[in-house]
Amino acid sequence: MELDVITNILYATIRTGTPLLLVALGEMVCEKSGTLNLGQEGMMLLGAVAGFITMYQCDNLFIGFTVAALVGVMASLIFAFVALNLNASQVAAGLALTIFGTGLSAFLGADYEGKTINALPTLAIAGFEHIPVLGKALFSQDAIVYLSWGLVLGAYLFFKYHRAGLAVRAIGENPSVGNNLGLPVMRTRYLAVMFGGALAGIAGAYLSLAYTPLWTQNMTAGRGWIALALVVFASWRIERVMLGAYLFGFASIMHLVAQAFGWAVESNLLAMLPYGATLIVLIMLSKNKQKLKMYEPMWLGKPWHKGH
Amino acid sequence: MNNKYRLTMQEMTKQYPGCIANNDVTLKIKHGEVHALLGENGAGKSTLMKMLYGVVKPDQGDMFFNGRIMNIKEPADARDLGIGMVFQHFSLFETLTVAQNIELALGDLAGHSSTLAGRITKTSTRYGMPLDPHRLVSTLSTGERQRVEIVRCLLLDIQLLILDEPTSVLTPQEVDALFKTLKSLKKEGCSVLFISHKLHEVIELCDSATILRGGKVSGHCIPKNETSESIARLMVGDNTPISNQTRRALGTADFLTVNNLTTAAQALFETPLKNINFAVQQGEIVGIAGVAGNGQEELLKVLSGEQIQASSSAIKFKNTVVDALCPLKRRRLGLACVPEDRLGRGAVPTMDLAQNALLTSFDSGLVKNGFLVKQKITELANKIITKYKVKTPSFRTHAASLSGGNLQKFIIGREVEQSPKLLVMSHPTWGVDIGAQVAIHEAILKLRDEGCAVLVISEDLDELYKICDRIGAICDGKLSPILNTDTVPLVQLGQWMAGDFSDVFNNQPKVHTPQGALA
Amino acid sequence: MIKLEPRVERSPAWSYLSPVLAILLTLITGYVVFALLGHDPLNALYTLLIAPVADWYGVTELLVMTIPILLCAYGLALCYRASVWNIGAEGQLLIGGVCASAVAVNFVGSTSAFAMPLTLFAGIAGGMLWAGLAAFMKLRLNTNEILVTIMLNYIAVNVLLWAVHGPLKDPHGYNFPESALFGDSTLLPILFDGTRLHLGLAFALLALCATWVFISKTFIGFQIQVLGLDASAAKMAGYKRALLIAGVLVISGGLAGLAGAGEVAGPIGQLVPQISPGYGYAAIIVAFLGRLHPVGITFAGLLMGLIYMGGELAQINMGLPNAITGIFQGLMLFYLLSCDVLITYRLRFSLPFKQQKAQPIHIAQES
Amino acid sequence: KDSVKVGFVYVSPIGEAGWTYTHDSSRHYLEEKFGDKIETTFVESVPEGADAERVITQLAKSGHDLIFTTSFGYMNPTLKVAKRFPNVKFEHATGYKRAKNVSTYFDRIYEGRYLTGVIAGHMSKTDSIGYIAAFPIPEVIRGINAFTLGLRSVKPNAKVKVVWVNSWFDPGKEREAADSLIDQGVDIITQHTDSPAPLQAAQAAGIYAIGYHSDMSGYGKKAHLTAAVHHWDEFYADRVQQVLDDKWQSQDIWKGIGSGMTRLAPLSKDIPSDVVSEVNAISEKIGKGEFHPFTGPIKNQQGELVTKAGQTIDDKTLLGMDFYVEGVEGQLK
Ligand SMILES: Nc1ncnc2c1ncn2[C@@H]1O[C@H](COP(=O)(O)OP(=O)(O)OP(=O)(O)O)[C@@H](O)[C@H]1O
Ligand SMILES: Nc1ncnc2c1ncn2[C@@H]1O[C@H](COP(=O)(O)OP(=O)(O)OP(=O)(O)O)[C@@H](O)[C@H]1O
Ligand SMILES: [Mg+2]
Ligand SMILES: [Mg+2]
Repeated sequence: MELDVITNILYATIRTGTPLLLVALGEMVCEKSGTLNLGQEGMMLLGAVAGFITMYQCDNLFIGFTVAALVGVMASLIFAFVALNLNASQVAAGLALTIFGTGLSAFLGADYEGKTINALPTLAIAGFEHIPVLGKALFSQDAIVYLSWGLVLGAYLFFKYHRAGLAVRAIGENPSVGNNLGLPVMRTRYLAVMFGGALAGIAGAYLSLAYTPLWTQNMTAGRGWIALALVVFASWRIERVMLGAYLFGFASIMHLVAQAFGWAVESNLLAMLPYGATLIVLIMLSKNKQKLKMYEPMWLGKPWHKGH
Repeated sequence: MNNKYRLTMQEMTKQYPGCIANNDVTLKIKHGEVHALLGENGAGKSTLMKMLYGVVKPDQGDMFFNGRIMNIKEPADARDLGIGMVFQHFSLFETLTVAQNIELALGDLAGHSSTLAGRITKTSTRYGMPLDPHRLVSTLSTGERQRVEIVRCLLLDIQLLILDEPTSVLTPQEVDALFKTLKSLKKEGCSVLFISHKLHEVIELCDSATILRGGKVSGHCIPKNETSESIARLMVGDNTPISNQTRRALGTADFLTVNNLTTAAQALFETPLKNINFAVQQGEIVGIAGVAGNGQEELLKVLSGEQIQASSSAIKFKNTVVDALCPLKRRRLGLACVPEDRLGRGAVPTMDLAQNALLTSFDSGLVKNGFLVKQKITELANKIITKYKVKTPSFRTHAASLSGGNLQKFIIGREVEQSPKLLVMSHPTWGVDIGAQVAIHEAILKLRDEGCAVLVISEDLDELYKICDRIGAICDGKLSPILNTDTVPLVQLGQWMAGDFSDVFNNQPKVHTPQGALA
Repeated sequence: MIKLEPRVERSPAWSYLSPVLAILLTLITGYVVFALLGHDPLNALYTLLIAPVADWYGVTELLVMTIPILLCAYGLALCYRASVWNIGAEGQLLIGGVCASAVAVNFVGSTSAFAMPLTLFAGIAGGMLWAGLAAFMKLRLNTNEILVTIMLNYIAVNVLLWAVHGPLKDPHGYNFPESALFGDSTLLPILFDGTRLHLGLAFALLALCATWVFISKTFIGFQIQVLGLDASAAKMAGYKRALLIAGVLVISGGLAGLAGAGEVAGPIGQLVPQISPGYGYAAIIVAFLGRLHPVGITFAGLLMGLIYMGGELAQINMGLPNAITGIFQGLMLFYLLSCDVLITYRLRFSLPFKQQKAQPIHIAQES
Repeated sequence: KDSVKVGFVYVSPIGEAGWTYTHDSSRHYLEEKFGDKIETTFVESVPEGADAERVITQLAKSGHDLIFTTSFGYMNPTLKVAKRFPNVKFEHATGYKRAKNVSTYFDRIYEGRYLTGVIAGHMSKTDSIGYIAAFPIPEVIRGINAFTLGLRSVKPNAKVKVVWVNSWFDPGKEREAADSLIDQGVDIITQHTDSPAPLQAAQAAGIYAIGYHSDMSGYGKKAHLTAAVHHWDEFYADRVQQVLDDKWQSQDIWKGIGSGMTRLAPLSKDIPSDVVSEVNAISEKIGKGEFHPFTGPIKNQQGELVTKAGQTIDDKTLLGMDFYVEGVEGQLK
């Protein structure tokens, strides 16, 4: 019984952390190229509604998630055009995308509020899911959870070893130098922003197709903002974003689990737990100023134009 | 096209909003020739090179390489032809290793990354500039960084090497090593395009020269047949003074005294200062030479107050201990500072000149009861602009759009106009053309003559010998004795810079008193 | 081919024209969208943008709604000019509201002249404290202020819920999560009879003038700007970074706290679980939309408020979904950002196959 | 009067389940029933702060005769607007303050809660029920208590585990809460929140759930036992008719099963027929006023007797209810 509880908490932690992990990973890649896209919440919502509508119409999860990713990419392209081509403030353009995406998703999804679909099933990896404690958490998740792990690993290797990964990091450090050396600054930044958009779309669809299989407006409930915070929290290190997402996922279910256990703490105070815990971990991580700066893209958020 | 030329650039024109950077420029370079491209700041040298390398698109003009027309869309095309370029400002990514930097810059030509490190080690040793491919660039000294830039080109099947002011950041030893490399490249038939403001280097190294003025070709010459003065004349025209009387002076009383100054390294790659002792007197210029990264930055920061030493009493202005004082309080005690970064620390790039005048001159009556006095601010800006001959449309121009030399004149003018009692400067004429150099030096000398104590930290030994009354060197955070400039031969200074203080006054912390002007 | 070419100087004409062009483009887009949706486009645009302020009452309501947003946005503009990324106006506002209420509930039956000032003061102090926490963590614990302020927002929501379900709950209110209604001596006086426009307007105007003067006329305002543009230049010049950062955060926290106090002691008149529908977040957008300039912010805030109210009217009068509010606000922001490019860049139309002969023009550096 | 214009102020989007949905479906009922004689408008997602008064004013100003403000937080704004528009009639749901032109109404949903508790008592095997609750306000606590009393009338030792999610509508959190309750071994989930997420969680875990506000069976056919639902159709129609007849008067309505304002959604086929008939019998008794769910002896969570046998808790105490009855697990404050 006790072990079961731990197993279930681990399982739920991963499920709760997965949408955060996906958006945060996408945003981190985007930020590595020096582009700060605050439109995560908007792109997630658009992905969520697009995925849901598609799923409702075709009843095919693969198409649902694909469409969600594409819609995320399309939304990110609006941002990319305004912020990268027209050199607008990235902060402002991202905020605009969030407002716009929130509004548009509510508008498009109005007729789908409260409709039901078939949720994403879990894919148990035969044999492994019965391993005590960890089995259910690690080997009995749905496809998107496995995808998120693949992406984290892929991104880690990409940035560490692949030439194109180095190029993204380099452009995030100094696009002017990149341009001098003939690196495709614009194309790289566009691709990074689009990757962020695709993952935000998938994360949104994860909410509407897997986590709580339904569509309601604003259903992301601020997860896009938490994801932005997670990138900072992870100090731009891929492996840490996973830690952060699961830590936050854990803290946010613990406040409910603790109540289910019947712990005698006031629920309003318990509800502060995930945020307080994040702050405390952040303070501990922030002790070393130098290390903190090491992975931060130096050009983050600054506009750049070829003419300069 | 005549095949004897490695490169022909014909009637190149490039227009930027507000100025024509290149206007009908024609440039020809032979095989195995070291060709100098000379000109004032803003003459259009870098722009021309960038067009050649494919970074900037020309508005007009044709380029031929080995007699064939070049079709260059991006730097990769230039590299494919065997053209390598070392940019005026480092084109390196600090967060990547040497090998990663080179891999990125060479693209497909880098080959497989596993073999690259070996090739870097091999090539760099062969040309006498050894490099560790696995070091992070942020941990490299300036000289080492320059090596990376050059080795990056040498890894190519190089036919034309473009060097845009490669020596402005190198020590004499490093310059020598570089010249050796260039000469061996030349022997292999490689052509070199060399840009520098140090004319004696040009005379020593280059076979021919093209001179630009205001974006146009103003002349050609064979450097060996010229003197620095005659080339400078070609560059700046007849009206600009290109030399000034250097005059030695004798200080009166100590203003800045530094006793047993020791610091701990704050950041990862900072050099801690070790037991530094010296003094600067009113009415003299003290110069500190040294290879970049030996503690110069740290020294400037401790003196300016950017780094505060809360619990020591090593630094005194006159009789006040300032170790724990913030930069503002030190300014009020008469300190003025010119840091080496013009854009960034010395001036705010995106603010206009009036605002940049206010930046440090706030105590000169520009602020009343906390409110800005706009009129006085513009007056001051205009005064600096006219008095120090800063070339700019108006005080409303952003600092970023001034050329390096002009901005430097503005910053020095701003600090000098505050009539400081102590002026600390780092690399006052780094990358600045000959005309501006003269103007800046003149301003410094004049300030000294008015009784200001001046400390110049620089790697440019010519400059130090020219203006300093006393001179010393810093190495690995330790300071050599400071002696009358005219009693320190170049060899001696070189030894000091390498950390060998043994010859003179071993272990003698006492500051040497100057004997007099001009021995 | 359309190319962007940097201008030598910012175009003053376009800094005024660009918002006009942006609004025009929004109107055109709106027209097309409404027509496609099968609504009378002119009527829809009228409902959305003019009807809300067609009468005096509407104008006052717009002001009532915009006051808290503007108060927050002025403060945020200071922070953002200093490159201090305070996302926490919402939390500071909420804590301001809670603190103000904690004082106000003690004056329910009282006619004391101190009731209102003390309430407001408590709100300001609460906001300052909450922002001060972020400042402390940034300066002493070296934490990133974006993350800290976002987290503090969420914590503030829970503090508010805790207060309104606990210590500040109206003892005679059947245990509903509301404080007692504040006494008349606590409430901000109404400026015009028959409206809800309250003294908060004066505070907003005062904040407008004060931040404007502060930013553009004072030396500290200048220092803030330098710090924001170039921290190392500020350090070199001897400006006190920690003091400036703490200063802008605390000022902006105080203004947000005042906004919160103004809400509970103004139009709401008691502490309720939802004292802000996201004013603090709206203020971030308004601050950027207004280009971090108090006058621009004022216009931006009024415009965003107008669209918000228009969205409500469009629901009432035309049965349009309230989602169009977000769509319109987002569109307008995008257009404005896009049009702003014309301030610093000029559009060059060039035919790719035709090489232009460069025109010799005045060399700027030579003057 | 020939025709009437009726406005509705909703606190959330309408959706297809939940509190706002019940009001909006009754709005549709009105439109159908009164045809040409009625015009209805609504504003959704109106925050309960300063915005509410403006929206209500807009409705009053634009010629509405009758305005339903359907959330507790609209109480004071409604009263303020009503003062300025004496000719407009207001109906405020769930509040306790009235005026000449402001009525209040609510249904005794706790009666339905009691019945669902009885059903849960019969259907639970672990005798442990999970209850997902929004905010600790009297209405929610009353529901928890009524449910527990119903549950323990069948299984005197059964427990109700309560998890507060601090939100009326947050599918993610409700889902997490449901999942963690299921981990704790509950075999029926019920809720006092708006989203169908708890029901989906139950369906996924293969256990039963009891919905709230409206029939939620669409979200989980297998899990859905029933739901305690509000039913406003007749009440709204009456009030509109009274406005048309010029007979509308301020009143305080708190009616339950007897009036049809509170109902149960169709019961699941899984419920044995004897249980169905037992529930129907209790329902009838409650409807006739023969039985009150809060009839003593009632002990509080600490086991102290709060209501003696034979007595019932009066409405005033019910309205401000702030304690758990015996059998509820978890902490209140
Ligand atoms: N991207 C640009 N946009 C606008 N003007 C530019 C740009 N790059 C260079 N210029 C202008 O073109 C002119 C030539 O600049 P360039 O950098 O080629 O000078 P330079 O001869 O290399 O000078 P220095 O000796 O200082 O390096 C200058 O007036 C400069 O301000
Ligand atoms: N922790 C470290 N990790 C990697 N490299 C280091 C580290 N510390 C110093 N270095 C590098 O080792 C070399 C020797 O260090 P030191 O600081 O003594 O050299 P330096 O003469 O001051 O030159 P510079 O600081 O410019 O590199 C330098 O190139 C320095 O950058
Ligand atoms: Mg140059
Ligand atoms: Mg060093």
